[in-house]
Amino acid sequence: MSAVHTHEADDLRELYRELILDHARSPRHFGKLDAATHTARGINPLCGDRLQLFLQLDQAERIAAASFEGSGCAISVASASLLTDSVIGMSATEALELFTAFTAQLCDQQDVAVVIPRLGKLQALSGVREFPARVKCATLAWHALESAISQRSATATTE
Amino acid sequence: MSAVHTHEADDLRELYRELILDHARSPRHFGKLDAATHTARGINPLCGDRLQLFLQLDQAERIAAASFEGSGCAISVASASLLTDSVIGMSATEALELFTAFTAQLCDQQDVAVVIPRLGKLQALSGVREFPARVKCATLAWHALESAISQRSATATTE
Amino acid sequence: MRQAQVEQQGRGRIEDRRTDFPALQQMIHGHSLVYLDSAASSQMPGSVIETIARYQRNDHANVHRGVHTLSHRATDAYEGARDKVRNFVNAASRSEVIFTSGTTESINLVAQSYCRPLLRAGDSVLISHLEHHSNIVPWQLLCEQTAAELRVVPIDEQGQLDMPALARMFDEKVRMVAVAHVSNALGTINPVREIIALARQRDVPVLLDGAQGVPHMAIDVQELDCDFYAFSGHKMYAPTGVGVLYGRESLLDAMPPYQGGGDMILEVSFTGTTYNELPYKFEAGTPNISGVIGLGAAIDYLQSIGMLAIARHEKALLAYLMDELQKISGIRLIGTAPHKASVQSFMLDNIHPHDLGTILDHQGIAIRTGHHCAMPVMQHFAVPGTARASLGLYNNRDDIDRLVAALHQAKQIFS
Amino acid sequence: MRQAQVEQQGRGRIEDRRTDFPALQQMIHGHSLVYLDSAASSQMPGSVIETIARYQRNDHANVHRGVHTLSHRATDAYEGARDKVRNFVNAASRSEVIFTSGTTESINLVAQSYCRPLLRAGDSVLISHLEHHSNIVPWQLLCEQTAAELRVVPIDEQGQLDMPALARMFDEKVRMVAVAHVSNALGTINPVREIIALARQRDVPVLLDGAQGVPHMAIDVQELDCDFYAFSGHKMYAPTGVGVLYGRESLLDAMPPYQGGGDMILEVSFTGTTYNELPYKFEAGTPNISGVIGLGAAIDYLQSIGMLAIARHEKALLAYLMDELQKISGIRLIGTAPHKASVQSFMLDNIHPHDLGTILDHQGIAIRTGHHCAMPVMQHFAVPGTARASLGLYNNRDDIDRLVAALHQAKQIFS
Ligand SMILES: Cc1ncc(COP(=O)(O)O)c(C=O)c1O
Ligand SMILES: Cc1ncc(COP(=O)(O)O)c(C=O)c1O
Repeated sequence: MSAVHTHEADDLRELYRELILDHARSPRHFGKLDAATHTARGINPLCGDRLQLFLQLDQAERIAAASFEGSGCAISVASASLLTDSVIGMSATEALELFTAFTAQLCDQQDVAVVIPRLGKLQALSGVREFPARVKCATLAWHALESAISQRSATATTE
Repeated sequence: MSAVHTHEADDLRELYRELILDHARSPRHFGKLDAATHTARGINPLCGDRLQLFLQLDQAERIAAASFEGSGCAISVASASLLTDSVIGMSATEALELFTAFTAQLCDQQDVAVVIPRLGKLQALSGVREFPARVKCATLAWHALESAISQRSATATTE
Repeated sequence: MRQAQVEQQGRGRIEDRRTDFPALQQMIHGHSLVYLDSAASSQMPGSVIETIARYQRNDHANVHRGVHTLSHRATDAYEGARDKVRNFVNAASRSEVIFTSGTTESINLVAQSYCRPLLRAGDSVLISHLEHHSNIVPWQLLCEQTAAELRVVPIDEQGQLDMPALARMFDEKVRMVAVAHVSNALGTINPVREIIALARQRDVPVLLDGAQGVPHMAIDVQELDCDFYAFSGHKMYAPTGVGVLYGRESLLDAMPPYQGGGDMILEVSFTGTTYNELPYKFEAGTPNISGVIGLGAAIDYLQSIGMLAIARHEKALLAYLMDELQKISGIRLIGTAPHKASVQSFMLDNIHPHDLGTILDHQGIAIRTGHHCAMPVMQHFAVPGTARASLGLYNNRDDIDRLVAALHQAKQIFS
Repeated sequence: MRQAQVEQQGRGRIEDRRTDFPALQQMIHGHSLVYLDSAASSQMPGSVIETIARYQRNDHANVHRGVHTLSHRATDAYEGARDKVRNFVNAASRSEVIFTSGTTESINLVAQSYCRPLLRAGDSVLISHLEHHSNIVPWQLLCEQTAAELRVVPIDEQGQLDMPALARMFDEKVRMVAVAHVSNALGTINPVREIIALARQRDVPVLLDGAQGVPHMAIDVQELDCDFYAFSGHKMYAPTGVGVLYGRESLLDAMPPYQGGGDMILEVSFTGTTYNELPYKFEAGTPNISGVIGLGAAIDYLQSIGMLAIARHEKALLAYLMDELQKISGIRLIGTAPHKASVQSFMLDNIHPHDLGTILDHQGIAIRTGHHCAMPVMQHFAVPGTARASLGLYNNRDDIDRLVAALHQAKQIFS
């Protein structure tokens, strides 16, 4: 019984790692990006999380700048913050690859994760895997990223 | 087991007594009554039984003539036939009393049945009590009778 | 290959499957129950009943709405059932699988959300004479609301659609076609591929009322190429109160919502509300969660036997039923199309179907009597109603022998 | 006298009733489950689950349609449940009790069948700012369809209706009033008698969204004098997918049907269809039979305890909950009207409700987080969502102590 408790508490600490809490409290690249060339909204209709992601792609389709606005839980805000941190400097294609790798990791499709290079500090979000109800929070900004780049839809949802 | 069978078969014979089958095969007072002063339809929407009851009331509110038209199962046709046979010559009030006594008998409200004089050959329909799914058939014409006399509604249903 | 294996297993075991159904193990009026009313509602296997009870005992919560464990389990089970339905009818996407309360609601949804905004006075909707009331009345209501015309394709003496008449009636006024895949009163399997091909030429969508199709044959909505396919859980060994509307994504996408409420919105405010994406746009309010989960369990059950095995079993049994009935003097079969599913309506002498029903019930035999929610069919055959025996996967020859014996008894009583 | 006895029994036993609920006997993440999400969906007592399973094992068949024994048993059980509902809300007649798939469908039915034929451009419908989406979106859809105006009565900082504003907004353009009896997000019990009295003066019908009313207090629709009362089974210890629309007979009688299909007709022909009488006119298609029977069993269960006993129990518990929450530093209660049912929304520090939900779930505590299908309420309080603890008859002080302890833990994690 106490083993269970400890294990469970560990899960929670895995989810709310210091890095996550830090990004949730002080999100990086927060705010509107006036020079944005691509943007998309992300809405999780079931919990009310909503954010808008801004990207500035240069002529070489490289992400020169990225930012986001909105409100959400610690996981979705930290994930958006880490996202912007990670994709700045990447090509659009690389960012889409990262999207694939990241979402695959959270959905436990290990085979994909193996193919893709390390996720760096995005690994901090891997604790979400133990919380399937929260995977949508962690991927919300990422779906917006994918929408923004492919300009498929103005609003991504994670239902 | 065979006791059960016999008992069950008895029920069926109680339901389809010779008198019932006779009235079902050769319904009395079948056809339209041109001189009708009161009429009402009866529909059992769930089995498709439908009939129209015609009454001719004289100045003294006495039922001078009665007839019916329509199609239905043996029980509903026999019941309509017996109804017309029974109510001719009655006052409207007496006919409504008979309606109450008859429907009460089939719904097993014995206290009412006791108060009311004998039902005569209408007793032949008492076997229906063992067949709750068929009570509606036996009472269809009677509800039409009640509608016709009270002229509440042009169509009675037994759902 | 996998299909063949499943079939193989199915063949070996289908006769024994009746023991899976608790309701069939009981005595009625001292006789073991012979259930020949599956076209009205089939019985549920124990696995469906137990899946529902287990959900209710352990995992129940509202779906789509909570982060807590039970809510997550309920949502997973509910959405898992959607995947099963998608696979079962081979929809292209799970967005095309909308859970409703049944075929009736599915059809009303299409009439109101797809057709009502579209129809102009003078337009018309094409249905047929053999439809269930659920595929008639929604269109009558719609035509009243829009001053459109309801065109009814006639049927012949065997209970088949008059296809030349259908082709003639199919002019440029027709904006919607809605026909039964299989008639519940007659068993007729309609030539839906032909109808859909005609409609494609004119770019008119086709709704198939599949309530009696799904239980009896493998359905592939992409291969059928229909636009809407409506069916009910309770005809396919699942509970009542749950059904499905399959719809082509491009059509569903363009349709306004049917009902407003929770779950079908993205954002609500008094200045403007944004609807949710498919399939949620059409699932307003808390759905019938245990019903949907039960439907998923019924699909698992059906797939463990194989729809082809079921179809083969029922086809053989229908042939036996028709043969045996025809040996009875005074029988009149109603619905004698060459292509039929396992439903047989009939009249015996001039015994009213209702009386037949009572006499058979007294022998423990459950058939359906009446108009079968298809009054126009009754009018066509000039009968007040029929007796109808309908078969499910659990029926066998013994059931039919019992039916025939009881019909002979009825003849005696009424002789 | 009888009422008093029932109450007496109820008082003695209500604390022990949690053992009646199988779902509450389980461990979640190593902790015994504390279920504080009954406003989303309550758990079912074993008697409801077993009644449903027993029906499915022994008595299942389609209702209203057959002479055979199972069909008769199913119909009796189904119609018996209608009598129980009639009695439970004290409707004048069983014709006034319409089974629907839930509150959402009940409200959509009234919007489409009662209002849509009646509303003219410029007319208006009055709702309030604290409504559930199910009592907003159907009216938004209706207003779009008819070019009518939706008027929204504001709420104050405690989450109460602004009654003077309501009176001002209630002019001769208003053709319909639809308000929650009890708010699901805030717990506010609205002054519905006052609203109904106002509406009577103007001869405008009032619909009460009773989804959160019925589980928490004795409802008497005649005494309330409302015209429509909508509620759901799954908030009152019955399954999802079943609900009720109570309607005043004179109004229901005059309304056209909502959906077309089986059971709601008297006669169908292509020259003209006659609708069935009440309540069947509004029950198209095969209904959720086991859901309705489960609802009947839930009513039996509630009546065995007594609604007054339940209300008393929950009231005491709500007071304790509010007291204990307010002792936590950084807590903000949302919904502080003096008249409240047992629902409490709150925020803690600047922890997002969703994170709270996860942390609590990890302690086996199920609360609801998010917008509770009441986004305008969230906008009013300028929060993205709230955490909400809602109480059922099975909750006790221990549950609340567990909640409070877990909230302290959440504060630590986020400190
Ligand atoms: C106040 C209120 N109204 C309406 C509803 C909708 O009920 P349902 O989802 O059962 O249709 C709910 C619950 O979700 C509610 O709490
Ligand atoms: C062909 C057909 N269509 C529609 C329906 C209506 O289905 P439900 O009553 O489940 O809505 C039925 C069955 O009753 C049917 O057999």
